[in-house]
Amino acid sequence: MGASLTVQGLCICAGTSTLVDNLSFSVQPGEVLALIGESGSGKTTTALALMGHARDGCRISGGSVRIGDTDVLALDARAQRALRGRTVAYIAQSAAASFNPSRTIMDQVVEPTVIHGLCKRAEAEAKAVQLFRELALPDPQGIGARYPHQVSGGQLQRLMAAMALIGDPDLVILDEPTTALDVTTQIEVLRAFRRVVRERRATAVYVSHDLAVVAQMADHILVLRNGGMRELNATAQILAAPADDYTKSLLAAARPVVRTSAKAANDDPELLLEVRQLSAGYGPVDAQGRPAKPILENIDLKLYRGQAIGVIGESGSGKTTLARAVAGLLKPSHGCVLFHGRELKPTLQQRERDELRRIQIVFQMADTALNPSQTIERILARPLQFYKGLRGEPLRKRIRELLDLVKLPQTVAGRLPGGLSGGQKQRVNLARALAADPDLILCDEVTSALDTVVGAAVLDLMAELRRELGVSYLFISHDLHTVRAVCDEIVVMQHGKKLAQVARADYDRGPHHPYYELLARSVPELRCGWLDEMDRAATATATIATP
Amino acid sequence: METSTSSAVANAAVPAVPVLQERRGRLLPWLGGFGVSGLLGLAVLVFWLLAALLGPWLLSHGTAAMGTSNVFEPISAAHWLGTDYLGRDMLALIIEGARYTIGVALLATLLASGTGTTLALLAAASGRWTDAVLSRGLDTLTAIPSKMFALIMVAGFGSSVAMLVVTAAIIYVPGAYRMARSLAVNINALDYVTVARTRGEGTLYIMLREILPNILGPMLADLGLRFVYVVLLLASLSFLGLGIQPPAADWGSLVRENIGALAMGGASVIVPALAIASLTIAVNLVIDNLPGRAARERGKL
Amino acid sequence: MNRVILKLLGQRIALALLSLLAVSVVVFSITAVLPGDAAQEQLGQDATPEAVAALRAQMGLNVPAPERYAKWLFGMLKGDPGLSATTQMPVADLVASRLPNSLLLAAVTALFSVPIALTLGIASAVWRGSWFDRIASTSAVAVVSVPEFLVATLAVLVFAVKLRWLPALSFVNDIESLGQLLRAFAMPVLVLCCVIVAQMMRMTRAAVIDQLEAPYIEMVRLKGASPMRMVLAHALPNAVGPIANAVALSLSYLLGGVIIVETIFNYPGIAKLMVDGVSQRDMPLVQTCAMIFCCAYLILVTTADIFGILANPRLRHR
Amino acid sequence: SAHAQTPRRGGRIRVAGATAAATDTLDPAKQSNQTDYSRCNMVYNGLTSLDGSLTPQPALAESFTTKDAKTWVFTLRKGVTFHDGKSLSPADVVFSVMRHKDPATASKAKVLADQIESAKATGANEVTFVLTAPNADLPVILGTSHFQIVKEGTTDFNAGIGTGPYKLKEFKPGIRSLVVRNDAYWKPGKPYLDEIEFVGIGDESARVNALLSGGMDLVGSVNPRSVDRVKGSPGFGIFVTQSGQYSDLVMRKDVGPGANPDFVLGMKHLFDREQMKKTIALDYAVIGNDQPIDPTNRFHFAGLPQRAFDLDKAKFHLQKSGITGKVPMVASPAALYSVEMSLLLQQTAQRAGLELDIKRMPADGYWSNHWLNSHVGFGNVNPRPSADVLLTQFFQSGAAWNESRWKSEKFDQLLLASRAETDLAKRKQMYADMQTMIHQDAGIGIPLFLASIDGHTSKLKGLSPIPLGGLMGYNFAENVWLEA
Ligand SMILES: Nc1ncnc2c1ncn2[C@@H]1O[C@H](COP(=O)(O)OP(=O)(O)OP(=O)(O)O)[C@@H](O)[C@H]1O
Ligand SMILES: Nc1ncnc2c1ncn2[C@@H]1O[C@H](COP(=O)(O)OP(=O)(O)OP(=O)(O)O)[C@@H](O)[C@H]1O
Ligand SMILES: [Mg+2]
Ligand SMILES: [Mg+2]
Ligand code: NI
Repeated sequence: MGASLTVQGLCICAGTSTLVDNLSFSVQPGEVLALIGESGSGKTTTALALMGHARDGCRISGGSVRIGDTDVLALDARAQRALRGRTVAYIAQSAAASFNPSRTIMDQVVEPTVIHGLCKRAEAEAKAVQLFRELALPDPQGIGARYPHQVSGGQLQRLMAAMALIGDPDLVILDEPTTALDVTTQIEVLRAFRRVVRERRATAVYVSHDLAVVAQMADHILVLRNGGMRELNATAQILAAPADDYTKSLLAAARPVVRTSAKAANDDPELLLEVRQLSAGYGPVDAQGRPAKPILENIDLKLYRGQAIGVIGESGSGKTTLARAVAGLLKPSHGCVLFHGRELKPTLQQRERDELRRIQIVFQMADTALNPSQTIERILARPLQFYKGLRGEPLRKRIRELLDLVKLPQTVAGRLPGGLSGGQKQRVNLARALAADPDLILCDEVTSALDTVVGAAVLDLMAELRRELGVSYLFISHDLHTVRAVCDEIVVMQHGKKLAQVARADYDRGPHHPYYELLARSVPELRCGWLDEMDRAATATATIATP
Repeated sequence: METSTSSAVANAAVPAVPVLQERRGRLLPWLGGFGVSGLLGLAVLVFWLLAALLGPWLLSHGTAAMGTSNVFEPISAAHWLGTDYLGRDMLALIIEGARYTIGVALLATLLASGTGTTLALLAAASGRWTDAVLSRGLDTLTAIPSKMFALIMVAGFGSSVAMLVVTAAIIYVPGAYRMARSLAVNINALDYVTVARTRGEGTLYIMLREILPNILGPMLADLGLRFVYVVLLLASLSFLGLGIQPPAADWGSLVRENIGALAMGGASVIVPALAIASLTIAVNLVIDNLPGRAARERGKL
Repeated sequence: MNRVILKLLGQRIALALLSLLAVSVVVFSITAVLPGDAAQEQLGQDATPEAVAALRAQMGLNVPAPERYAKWLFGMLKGDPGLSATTQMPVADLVASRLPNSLLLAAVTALFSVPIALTLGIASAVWRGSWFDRIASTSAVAVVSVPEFLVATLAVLVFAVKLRWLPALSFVNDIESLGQLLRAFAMPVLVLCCVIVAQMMRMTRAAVIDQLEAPYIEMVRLKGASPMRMVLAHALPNAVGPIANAVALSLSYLLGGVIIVETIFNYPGIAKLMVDGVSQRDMPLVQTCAMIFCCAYLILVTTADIFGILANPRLRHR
Repeated sequence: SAHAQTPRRGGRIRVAGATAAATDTLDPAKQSNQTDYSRCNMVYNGLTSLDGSLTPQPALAESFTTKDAKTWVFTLRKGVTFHDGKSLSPADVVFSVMRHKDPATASKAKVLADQIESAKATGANEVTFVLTAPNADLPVILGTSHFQIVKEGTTDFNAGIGTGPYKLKEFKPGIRSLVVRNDAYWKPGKPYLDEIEFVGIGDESARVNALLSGGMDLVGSVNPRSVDRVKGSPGFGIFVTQSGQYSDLVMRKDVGPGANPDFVLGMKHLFDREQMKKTIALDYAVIGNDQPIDPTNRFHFAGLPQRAFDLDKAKFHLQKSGITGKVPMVASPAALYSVEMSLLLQQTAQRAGLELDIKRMPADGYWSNHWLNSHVGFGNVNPRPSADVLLTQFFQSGAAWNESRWKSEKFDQLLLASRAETDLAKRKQMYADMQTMIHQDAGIGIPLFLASIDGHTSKLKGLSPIPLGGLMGYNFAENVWLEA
């Protein structure tokens, strides 16, 4: 049974700056509170503080956190350890990173019971298997013996939930548990979480930047911005009648506006990129030229100047691989890529500098794509110097323009990537691609870490560039919403094959490939009760199908 | 209107991150970054550097004349640090040795780490064949005993300080290479290096601008320990007749020559040993506390 | 054993053979280039041209160098390293009388130094930035920076000459009981530990710290685990790869690099044999010793890699 | 004082020599250092042995006679047996001596053996040697280690079968040798000890520490700097042997600055011998006079005026020589104290306006690469059994080791004549003349004759110097005993 949570005047600092400022709220037992806000607003920081934990470099400087009758912040280290994993459990933002890669899943799932001496190992394992079942994990008996890299991201999220729930905690904290997942997996995980939270009647704090998801899960929503509270209210109330301006803008941006390309309507568009019968894969190549691990198979694609093509598909379907093959990072085993009607050489080394300039790629992982020891200014300056030979004042001017374009403050120029939030890093990545004045940008999940407001701004920027400069995009995403909003055509991929290609005109006209339909159905809608409807529909289909 | 809101949002998005200042070009704040132990190390290091640079000029004795005093004399007013096994003034020898120890060891260490790192970067950045050839080649070098190597250097090129530096450097290249390679290979697999590649950057740029800055921290730490080893190697090489020619001697050789005084607790063996220890500890303290290094490591988090 | 490891082993063995060949060629060329040959070195001051010529003939040095190398190589392929040029004794016998000693010393040293280094390294990683960490790190540097021969001589002066607790020399011939073994080995092991502990400790510390910064450690902490559990059960298994490599590198020093310890404690090990071989320009002996060091090095490094693979399920289950 | 006591039988000692290498040998022809000599002396005997004044005494030969110094008759001792029980026969002697002449033996004594034209068994216990030219010193030569007697036909010497005072129990080259008392030894009452363990310890301070920690009873080659420590430790003593060993400055007369006689003279005046004796050898040496016959030798010419340290003369000669610039001077740890001597020389030379550039070379390869090749450099000469051997090997015009390439016909004639001269007074005069010639003309500067220093426990008795080298001229084994 859940415990009540009361937070009063919580302040968290890092050095001289305040990350969370005087935050107060409370949650009734058995209720779910959502913490929403843009990336970097202090959601994770707050969530961690609820367990009395502050990351390296941060410090809880004031306030109190009470779980039931316990004042968490007043406890000594030992008592806090006794609390964690037992009274409060945490489901981390990235499950993949939060599992120890070298120990089996079962070891890690039952660890809270071992640490707190709750029950015998055998009992704990039985309980874990039971939880696996409840969370709809495949092979509940055997999955515990696997290692983290042997299960998918969505499964890891659920396993993490099992790990959190095994100690029967009074308070569960879920930190963006579905951002890394594609929609079809996301919906399953959401279902599992909700069922478990409801059945166990645990108190929960759900952290997210996705309003639509939150709408399905929470009883109350707390809107955070810059570490301060903007609004706290019942979910239905906030969705229907937000009081705060910021909440309003969040809601407004949550419904993507359609951004068409001016040139798409042209009668005679120039063919920019053509992918013909492309196959590619990883690993050593055998005698027939087939790689040991083939991924892409016979992909055909045409992209006209000024057009944006969306590529969607589940995780691991080969979206990134496609982009890599086009960019010349991966040598195709078969087929070819034509650019401006000329065949592109298969590898980077063989391509000319100007060809390289014209095709830019924005990587999926924003953090790893920025050199941690170069300032943002240097990162942006390099392509300008390299391709255009800019220096001095024109260079600085152009950097300022680029930062403006991606809506970043000038002050970030002097910082290292380590000092930026995930969303900011993603925009720096985009700015770097823009610096080259490319004809084509391969965008790999450029908005996935962004909240709706900033995400919308980035999408606007891309649309503007497309209109004015005729830049084309290959827009990779797992978010059908976004893709539909910005793309002229959508390519659906599964298992490395192109399943379908849908033009904008046909978005709302069916029938489509069943997989496309499934994706479309799985995107959460911004209203309460959507998930319940989906559940009901699923049960209905199941009952119909069974007899 | 829409644009201005988002810009404001973005502006405010990261108020909390401490702004990393550009180097301000002023010495004092930079020194402040060292912390107490770093400053202590820096002080010792500066002391020895000054001793090396100005010592011989300050010293009234000039070169330590032998034969004027008894051997292994204890510390006295005439000989502040006693005398060595030939009755030479230890203070003068230590100060003169500072030039060789600091100069040669530092140079050799830098050369070894520099070469090792460069080769490692080359191996990491240019891929399979270069990597395999370099790695196996340097493995082979490790299997050749250093004494043999030193002997052939003396035989082939005569003995001079330059030769000494080169020999010591070559002996320590494989170690530095191994260390740097394992780091560089990891960095090379990261996306930002790929980004540079897709931009069409050359191998040199990737080595120096993309990979190097990110392995610098661990390589500096490695350099500290390597410096210790080079100082000790000098002593054993001088025994082989390589390098620094008498009457000059580096500290390691001073310890070796005067080891006979150890039983009587003679200053002539303890002082150079202490000198080595203080120098190497100082170097390591300075490296460990380099300003910005801790911050950079946190930034990685 | 699984496929990954077998494949790695196969590759390594092939590469090792190549490396050995390369080493033997290089070592041979070096011995050939070094001024003076075995005959001259043995005669030393007594080297008159005719004496040298006679001795050369006796040592078989009048055969052209490449031919000698080929002969040695063929012998080696059949497992016979040939006769020592200077003593005309079978190299195999010379090596066999010393290699076990070297291995014993290395093993005993490893037995003490590795646990000490790992414990210190892990402890200073756990309490990183604390006084313990600083003192441990600084004294590690201090200890390595004292020349080996000074530590050894000091130890002898204190424990053998002053206190008379331990023998000044390590006579392996007289060892009959474990107690005697420990007494004889105490000082050499102490000195060698001083030399190799620091590096292992530093690398262990770095590797563990690297893991302690990983997000999964934060998760473990949030499960309520104690710092001890965090390090031992979670960080350590992931740091095994780099630690094993550091240990392997340090241990590889224990065979070829212990010349000073062997000299001061008069310990009949293989390092001294090799150095004598170099001084005497005894090609077959030097070659064979170089092969042994090279093998030991390769075995250690490969073992470290295998440890790394075993500890990493991602590699283990490929 | 040791002589006053009666030797005691029994006991075991541990002895450390100064070198240990896999090249350790038991082949008399191949002995090359202190440990080899000492080890061979434990298991082998020569026909003669050299006493404290290097006078040959009968050993395996009961007596030896000659009329013309060209034909020598040696009568062998009766009843001597080898360790394996075989008795000593003239054939063994002939084999042991003549094998040195065979190039295949690669003997270090080949040059000395080459003067023996033939050796024949001329009776049941008699061997007759015929020399190529008269040599009054043959019994001395046959008393040196290389001419020790082995069994006829021996090819593998590792068994160490000789007639010596101890039998070999274990021989591990470079590690240790173990010998036990030969109960059938021909010298009555000898040897005294039951067992000797003999090892080599290369490092001097390790050697001394091994002694002081009680691990060793006798150690060779103690550095003068350690003497005070040994003396200061109760229960230990040192044993000094002044001998003819010297390290010399070699200035080649055929090339380089040494070709100028003024340079050579100048350099000889630059030696501050007193200083060297005091700081380098810590007084464990006697001052040399640029000639190789040391005061322990009966032919030493004391009347030769001592050349003194004289800066003015040195300056005068050096200026006259016109040699300027840096003069390279090669030294090495291989030649005892040569680095230290060159350091002192460098200092005094500076005062005389000459820059000496010391090139310290590795001990490895020094003798084959630098010695005899460098224009100005150092050599080292171990004690020789006789003045004749020394002069023949190092100063005769055609000698292979004529270090300075000094050539003098008059000297060569004198040397030949002195060898055949049996009248001691006449011979002495000849040696004096030769010493004077070397002192004045040869390119050799000999500042000091060095002493060998050994350390031992006070319990070890019976040590008395034999100026062939330390450890009783390497022959301590049969002479020492342990006090109860
Ligand atoms: N260790 C740290 N030291 C200093 N500042 C930090 C540290 N960790 C995070 N921050 C800063 O604190 C702020 C809040 O971070 P937090 O992780 O709580 O954001 P979030 O709301 O969870 O964002 P996201 O949606 O991207 O996960 C950010 O501006 C971030 O840059
Ligand atoms: N370097 C590589 N070596 C081997 N296999 C790889 C490599 N990179 C990716 N893969 C595999 O190729 C497949 C396709 O990967 P890709 O990155 O293209 O997926 P994606 O569609 O971009 O997925 P996501 O939505 O998770 O980013 C996956 O099964 C992945 O495991
Ligand atoms: Mg977060
Ligand atoms: Mg992807
Ligand atoms: Ni959405």
